[in-house]
Amino acid sequence: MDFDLTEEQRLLKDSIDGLLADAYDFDKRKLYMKEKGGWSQGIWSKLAEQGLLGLPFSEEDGGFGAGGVETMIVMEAMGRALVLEPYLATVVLSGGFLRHGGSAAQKTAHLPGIIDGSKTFAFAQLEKQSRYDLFDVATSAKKKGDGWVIDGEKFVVLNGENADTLIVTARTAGGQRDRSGIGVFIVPADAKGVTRKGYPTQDGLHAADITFTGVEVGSDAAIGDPANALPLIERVVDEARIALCAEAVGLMDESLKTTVEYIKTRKQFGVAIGSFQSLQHRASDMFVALEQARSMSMFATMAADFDDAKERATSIAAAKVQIGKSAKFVGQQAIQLHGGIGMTMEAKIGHYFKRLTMIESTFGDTDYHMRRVSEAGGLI
Amino acid sequence: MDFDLTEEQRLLKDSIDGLLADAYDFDKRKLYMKEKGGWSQGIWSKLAEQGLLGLPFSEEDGGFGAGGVETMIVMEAMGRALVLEPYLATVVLSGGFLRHGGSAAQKTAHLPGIIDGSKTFAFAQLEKQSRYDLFDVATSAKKKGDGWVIDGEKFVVLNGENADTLIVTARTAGGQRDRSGIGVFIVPADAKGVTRKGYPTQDGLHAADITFTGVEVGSDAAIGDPANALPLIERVVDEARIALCAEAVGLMDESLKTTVEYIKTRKQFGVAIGSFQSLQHRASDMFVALEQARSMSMFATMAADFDDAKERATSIAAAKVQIGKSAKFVGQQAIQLHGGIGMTMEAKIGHYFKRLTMIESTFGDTDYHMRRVSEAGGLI
Amino acid sequence: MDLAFTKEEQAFREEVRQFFRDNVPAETRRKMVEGRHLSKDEMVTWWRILNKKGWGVSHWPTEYGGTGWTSVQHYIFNEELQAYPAPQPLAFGVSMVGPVIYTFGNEEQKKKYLPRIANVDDWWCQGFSEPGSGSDLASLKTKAERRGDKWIINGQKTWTTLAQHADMIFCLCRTDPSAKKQMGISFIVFSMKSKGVTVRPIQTIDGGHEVNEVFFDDVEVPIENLIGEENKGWDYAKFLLGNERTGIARVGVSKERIRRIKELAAKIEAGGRPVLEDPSFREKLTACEVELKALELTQLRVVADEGKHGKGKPNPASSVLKIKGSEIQQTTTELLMEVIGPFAAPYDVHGDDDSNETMDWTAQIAPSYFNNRKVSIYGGSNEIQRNIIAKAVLGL
Amino acid sequence: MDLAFTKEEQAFREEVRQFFRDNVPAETRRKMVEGRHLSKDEMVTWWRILNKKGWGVSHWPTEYGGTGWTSVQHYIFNEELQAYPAPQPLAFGVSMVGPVIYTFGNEEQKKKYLPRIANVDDWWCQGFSEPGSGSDLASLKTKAERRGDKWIINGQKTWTTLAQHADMIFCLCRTDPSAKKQMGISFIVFSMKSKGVTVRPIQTIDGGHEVNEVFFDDVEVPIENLIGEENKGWDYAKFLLGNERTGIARVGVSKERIRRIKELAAKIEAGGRPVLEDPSFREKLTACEVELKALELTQLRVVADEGKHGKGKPNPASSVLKIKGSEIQQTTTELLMEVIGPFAAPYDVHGDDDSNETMDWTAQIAPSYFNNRKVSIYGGSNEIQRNIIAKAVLGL
Repeated sequence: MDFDLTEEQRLLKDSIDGLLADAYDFDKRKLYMKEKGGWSQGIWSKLAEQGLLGLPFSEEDGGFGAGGVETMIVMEAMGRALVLEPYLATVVLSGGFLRHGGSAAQKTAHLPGIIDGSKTFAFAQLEKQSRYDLFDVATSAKKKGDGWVIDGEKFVVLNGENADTLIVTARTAGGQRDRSGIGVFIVPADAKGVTRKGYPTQDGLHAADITFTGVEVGSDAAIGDPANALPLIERVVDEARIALCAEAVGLMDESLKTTVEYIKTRKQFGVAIGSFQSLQHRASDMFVALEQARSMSMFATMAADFDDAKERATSIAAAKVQIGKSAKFVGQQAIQLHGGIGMTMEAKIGHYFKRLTMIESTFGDTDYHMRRVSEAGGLI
Repeated sequence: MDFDLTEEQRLLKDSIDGLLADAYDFDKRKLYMKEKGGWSQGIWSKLAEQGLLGLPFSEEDGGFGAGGVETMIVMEAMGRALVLEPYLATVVLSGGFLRHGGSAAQKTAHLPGIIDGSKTFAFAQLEKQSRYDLFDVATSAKKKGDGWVIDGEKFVVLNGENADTLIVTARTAGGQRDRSGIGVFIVPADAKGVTRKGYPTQDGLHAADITFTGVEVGSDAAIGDPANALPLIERVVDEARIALCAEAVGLMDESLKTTVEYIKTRKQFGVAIGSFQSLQHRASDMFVALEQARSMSMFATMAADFDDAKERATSIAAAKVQIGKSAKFVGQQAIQLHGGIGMTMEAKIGHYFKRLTMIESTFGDTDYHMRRVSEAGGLI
Repeated sequence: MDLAFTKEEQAFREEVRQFFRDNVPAETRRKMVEGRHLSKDEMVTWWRILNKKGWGVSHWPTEYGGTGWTSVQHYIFNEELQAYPAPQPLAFGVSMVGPVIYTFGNEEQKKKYLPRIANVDDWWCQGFSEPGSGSDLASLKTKAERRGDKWIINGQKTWTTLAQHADMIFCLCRTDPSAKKQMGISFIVFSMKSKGVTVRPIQTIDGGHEVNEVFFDDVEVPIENLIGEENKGWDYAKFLLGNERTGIARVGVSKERIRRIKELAAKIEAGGRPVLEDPSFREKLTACEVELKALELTQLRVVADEGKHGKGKPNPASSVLKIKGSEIQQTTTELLMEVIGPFAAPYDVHGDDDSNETMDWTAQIAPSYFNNRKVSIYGGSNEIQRNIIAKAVLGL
Repeated sequence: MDLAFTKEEQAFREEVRQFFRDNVPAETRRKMVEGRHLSKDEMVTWWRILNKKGWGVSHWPTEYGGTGWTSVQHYIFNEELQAYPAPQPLAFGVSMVGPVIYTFGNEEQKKKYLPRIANVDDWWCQGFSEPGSGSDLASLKTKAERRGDKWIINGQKTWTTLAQHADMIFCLCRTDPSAKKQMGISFIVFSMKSKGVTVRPIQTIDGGHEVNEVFFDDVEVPIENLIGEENKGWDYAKFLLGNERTGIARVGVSKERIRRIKELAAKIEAGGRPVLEDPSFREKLTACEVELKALELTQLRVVADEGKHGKGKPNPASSVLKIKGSEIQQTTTELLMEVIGPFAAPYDVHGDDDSNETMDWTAQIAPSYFNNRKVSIYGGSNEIQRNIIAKAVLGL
């Protein structure tokens, strides 16, 4: 057991921190939001240049073969800088499907575009009725000749507006809430029958509702077993949850720093409000919540490698619970301690709060994961 | 709507407050605990003299025909003074059964002894498996000739060790968790087949586990309908819950006062610890919890007269929820703000904490009543 | 002690409720239910209906158009109004500057302003907070200098609610710079159309525009626009802030929102059953309902007690109203967030169009959650409220 | 960064666990499981078994009998010990006075005391707190006056844990009354059998007797019983208190208690099903397990980091251990209270008899809940911990 970063990890951290320190202050971020799709192609290219988009892919696939700790480092840094670019959607989620389930041909076709930053992806999973259950899939993929015809609606697809390629879950057999009979398909975003309605999300990212009407794809579109891809979906989504935990830690870390700075300088009644014990104790409680979240982010990263699938899933669910609780407390108190200024769009802190809020309800909220941990018999 | 006390209620309050101020300081209470059964016959007689034991009974039964507000006033005062005497068991519970369900003959036989203080009663209801469900009754009452034979075990019967007479719930028909087939019986504590094992409870009161082995009682022992007494039991226990709410308000009120006094005088680092803002805010939160509890104690008192039985039950359950939550917070924080001294038997505050703790699990804890309110569809 | 509403009080509740049913424009109600912003016109239209009925300035003395209701009647009226829901009378006019004018203003001012306030002929806004003043209001810097028969006003106000609609402002200005903090402040009213007044919107984190910065650059104001005595403005401000005591709990608002939560949670499914049947969601909702019921009773206690403690010595329980009231409001918005789950994310997809489908107004849920963070900050933050309880109630 | 235990660490855990299985007396374990008090004999017997194995003073330098384990090994050992459960080595001797003596004592003192501490030939207690000193320890008043070759000690200590068993005490005494607060305090050890030492039990609200008042009335102590330098006692006290950093989280204790909760909640029924299947109980339990898992990781981070920050600059996360550790301990006792419900009420019905039925030890549940209120008070109250975080970590 060793919590220190290796030399390489330290270099990676310096690299991403340095890049964001230069290129991603709050004012620049406002400009990036106004670019097409709500994020900056320039930043995306820089991430590619520094190899960050190829991080988790194997060397033979053109990547760096990095592991969970490296993703944690990157996501935490991105949280700290409130990064808009679609790293989660493209590298973690869609890249994850290709890494864990993709055929050699699929990898060859798609990974280079991800790694060199020329293509972005989106993962179309959420349906109107599915909420947090990954196995609840009404969108259908019906066999037609060698290929498939996809019909259905997907909602709140992160980066869905902008993506070149979509990774879509669809049912090939069984009833809407059956665990088997689910497939994962690669669909070009410009395929016939794909309609996208894009919009900004509450946290300033962009998403889309996407309709698939008789969308035809070839036999090579299915990633993994089209009759039984749920284990693959669960694995990849678990990795996304781990990445979100790390992002949230970055967000909370920066929220606390910003808040402490603010109450040190903001004066009321002739003194800095940070001299009031009740605010000091609140900030201390935020620190406690942050450190507990940081621990669980590390735990989740560690858990990705657990052999026992149930233990792995339960551990990651537990991390999402802790992150959800800590994020809510830290986010809300950061606003409270800022007072009125925290309520304005002009102040940075509100944007952290909003992103933290959205993370809580992405891929399962606190209650949902609490129930999963309970039903698995707990952690002890 | 009028929250002011009437002239008579004001006099009642002065009377009970005066009696307890004279006779019930913390040191005297220690002496009363050492008397037979753990409470003072002298105090009990004084309560009788001032008419407090006859308060809720009708004038024709020798009482004063007072209502819920009067019981609230008395119970709150008793909470404030941490009274040990069996008012709840004798007047509220057993007296309640006689008032609401007793025949003229039963009233004539038993009420005078309650009102003049010569007899005390106990309500034997809890069973090993029943927990908080009043309808879960395994103790049986089987018909024998005109009368009944009672067999079973009852636990944690308040004042059970000392009572002259027991009011016992027993099943006359149906399965253990059926809502019908439950009767209520008057059983002399010295009846053949009654075995009592008395003990002190965590809060310094006394209770008993009582075994009934072939206990024979006459046909006149049943209060109300022996085949369907659950509505009566629910009504009386609801009145006991209301009384417990008022007692808890008295306990919390005194706990907060004692704590505020303490932190005003206790010095650390050269100043009164009550000058630290974090302790001030904690005390403020205790005040908020107390006032919310006080409101719900009044609401429960009001609810006893609601026409709609379901609304009545739900309202009283809601009050018990609020009281349970407030009691836990106020009790725990009172100890915390006292620091080490609060952990000792010598300080008054710990005894308030313990009584508050026991009230929470009497006739249904917070979770139990929360579920009842939920299942009834809530309050709004 | 009689803890039930009297027959008369119940009849009054029915009367009020019926009036709302008959008179609140359906569109106004729908927007309120869905948490949308109302247009200025929609608000003013409704307030004039209310004023025509004689209920526009219900708590004013009868000589100025008030109703002479008991405090319990006021309570019932407000609760029903919030719960229907319909917009409450514009506080800046009706609850704030109105009472200051009829209490401290001269006859001319009363005649000039009060009827226009009642009928919302003028939309008023409040010029108290300044950048840097926050909870320490008395540190304000905006100054009014006397020049001939004019005040010349310079400075900046902030958090000025709905100033974008306002015709008039009541303003705390420093008129004696040499006096100590609370001294030397005057209460001056003037037109927002005056030359030198600039309103700059503040966009809040929910994306809404409720508050503004207001700049005064050599604004000329007639000398007679001073209310009461010069340099006594701080007393009037305290009087004004003290009037707002029980409304702050917003029990009716929370009740209405809980009804909305239940409606929505019965429709939306999670794990194959309605969210409303999820035990842990249900428990949180119930816990909130219990706290709200307790708060309602606490509020009734304060209402019933009003006047008995005398001015400046309110019922100790009144300090509870702001803290619990804001916490409960925030909890209800959190519960709505939980109900809607991943569909909280889309920002303003459908704008203010008129479609009636469920998903159409759910885009308001997250903004409402964000927006409601303010309720534990403004009007004396909850930290300040705890200071007040500690000092004024507990004597710490 | 490698977040898994190494093979060696896992093997070590197995070795430790097996040793406990083979060597902890069954009766001792049972009493621990049931939350009962152990007799002095039971504790000492176990500690001598531990010492014979060479694990009695595991964290001491090897020259004085320590094991030379890594910090992760220490962590594993402590966790397994708490979770088995078996009594931890007597902190007053092994973790407190021992390190002070081998760090600041002279050779003679080391030879005289250390082996006896390791084997618990002497039971030590701590003479720090005084009535009135509380969190402000440096305000202590007990004084030691030099008279010839003796110290004459007068004063009073309080909250002295298990002083009723103690053979020796280490005591902070004021030796220079003219010096400022923290100055002029010395660290003196002496026999509790000395003339003039009186121990008065303090009964705590759970009915137990763990702590005492200790009075010193002209107690004569040999001059050589001063440890280190005269008037430097405050430094040694700070050193001593700083040693106790990670143990305070008591992760193993909480784990063991959660296992007990699950066992009991699977047996006891509420509403016709085991309490363990009640969704709202279950959720509270799960929430507690998640916090505990996070705390365990936080503790591991601190452990892995030990020494890297250098003395006096601990890992910032270490301040979390006391706050969360005590909160979780308290939560577990609350959950036990909920499981047992109305059967928490009987006080000590069966005393310490040996019956094995469920209801027999449930009388310990409420006392344990009451007793555990202390964990957020002692060892620097959680309020003090928050001050520390605010100042030392956040720079406020």
